Amino acid sequence: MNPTQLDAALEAVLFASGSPVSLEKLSEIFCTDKTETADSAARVANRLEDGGHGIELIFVDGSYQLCTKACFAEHVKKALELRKTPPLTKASLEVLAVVSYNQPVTKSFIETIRGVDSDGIVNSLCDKGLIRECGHLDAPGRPTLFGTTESFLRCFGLESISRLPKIDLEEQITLLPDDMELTAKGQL
Amino acid sequence: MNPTQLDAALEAVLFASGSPVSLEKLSEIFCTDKTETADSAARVANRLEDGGHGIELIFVDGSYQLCTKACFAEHVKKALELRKTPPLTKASLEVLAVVSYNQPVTKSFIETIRGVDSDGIVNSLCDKGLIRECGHLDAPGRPTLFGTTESFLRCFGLESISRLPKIDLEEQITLLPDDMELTAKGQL
Amino acid sequence: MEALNLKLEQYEGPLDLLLSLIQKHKIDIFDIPIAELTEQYLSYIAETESYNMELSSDFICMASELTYIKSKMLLPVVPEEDPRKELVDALLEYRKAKLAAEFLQNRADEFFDRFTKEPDETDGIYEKKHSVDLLTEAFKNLGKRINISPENRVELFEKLKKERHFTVEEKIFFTLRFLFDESRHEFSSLFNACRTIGEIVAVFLALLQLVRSGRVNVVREGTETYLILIKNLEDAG
Repeated sequence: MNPTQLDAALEAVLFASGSPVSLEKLSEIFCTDKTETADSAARVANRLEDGGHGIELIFVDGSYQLCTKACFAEHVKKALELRKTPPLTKASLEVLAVVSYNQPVTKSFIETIRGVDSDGIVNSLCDKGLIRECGHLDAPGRPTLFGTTESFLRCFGLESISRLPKIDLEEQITLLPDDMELTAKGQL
Repeated sequence: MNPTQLDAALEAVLFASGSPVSLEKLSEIFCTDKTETADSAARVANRLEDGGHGIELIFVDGSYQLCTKACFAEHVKKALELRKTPPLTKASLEVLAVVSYNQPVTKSFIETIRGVDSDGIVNSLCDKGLIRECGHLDAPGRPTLFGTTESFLRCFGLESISRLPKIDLEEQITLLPDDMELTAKGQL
Repeated sequence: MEALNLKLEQYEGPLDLLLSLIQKHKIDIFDIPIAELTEQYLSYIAETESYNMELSSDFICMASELTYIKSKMLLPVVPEEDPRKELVDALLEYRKAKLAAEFLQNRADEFFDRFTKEPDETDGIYEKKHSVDLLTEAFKNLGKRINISPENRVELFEKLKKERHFTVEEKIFFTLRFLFDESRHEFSSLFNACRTIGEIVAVFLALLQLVRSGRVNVVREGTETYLILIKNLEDAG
């Protein structure tokens, strides 16, 4: 391989790896000596420094890695969030409804109300930061209790849990008074 | 953002996302109109074509994605410690052909065309992410329907399913016209 | 007839084999001399079998189908539809698939080995905005469900919350105290003070632990069972 090909191959390998790759391993992959590999990495790093590139090559702890330039963090975050957050499913909303109206609740309470296993959904809502563990029920097995988070309030434009619309058993929803709705909107 | 910054940001976002990002999403992230975004993608794609780069920008099914150039596959596989992936078998290619040209299709349709049991191959292509379940046929037994994935398009260098050439029975494959370039460059 | 130096493994199935035979003998697919083709097909099958190679049922199936078509062609009455039509259609469809597969093979050679990258990790906090109606709506739907299944009432859980619970540990102390005088106690008397099934279970589990650790001896005399506390551990057994 000539230097240009080596540079390109190195870029390809670092890209596909995602995580850091050591100088040794790179040299092994390309059958080059370490100086050659390091030189190639330096050339690639140099070229990526150009303002038209959004990624850079960093050297940490004897390993090379490609990563996005810090100045694009905001765009990257936006992109990953858009990707990572498909809208909440009907099942997730149900669990959120149970948790928000009855908190703190255990998983088995949620399952009793919903009539279906809700383990996966509870975990995924925890990962999403919409609910969190908030203690243990003083009962056999000391089951974990779950409650909603501040992110949850932000997400649904609520100032506090007490602002959740009241629901009576006739399945009528008492609507938010107009002024309260405005407050909620103000949170958006 | 000026065009250079936009190019860099686009590269960063596509790098971080890994998976394809649609033109719409990119425009939303950068607050640009679609033409601007497409122009930027075309510039990035163009620049990455340079022999010194190991990655390329491709346009698949309305979305952009960064991937390594095929010519560095050997090195990448070594880095990822992938066993030499066996090339697709004749049988796999036949199943892919039937699915891609007739999707969505059921297993029994595939078997009718091929004249042999294709269960194992269908499953292994699902595992490879080249085809996927995409619903059920509204018929007795509600058999599963299969279609191709975005990975399929990428792996076969197709911008979309509509780019599959017509096949006539004179055994001539209508080749893709040259202008149907399959990288994002075609978007210019 | 020309020797068939064809190997089974190279064929995906009977249709593949038939297409090869058709190609090899430059047969017009739209006017297949079915008797000839059947003969060739069968001799191929026979040859494969003579090598003791296993034939998939698909190949056998096709053999019988070909024979059937052949016999139909021999009938003096002209059938309404060409008996070969179905086979020809299948062969044409399969040939299309093969051509498409060839195309895909060429594309794969060029494009298959492009690798993508895993998405970068994010903290994953959900930040989309929703109307609170979505929640009330979901709750409303659940409300219906609760009414449908009254046995799944919330009270069921409330009871669990209010009821007193007994641990095995506390019941171990209870049992030791109960047997402290080292005299014989009737087995059932240990449970006299128990108010709930849960408490009985806790006491029984405590007793099992004490017996296992050699602190309590269970003595059986006639129909009666007694419990005795062992103070000196060496007496256990």
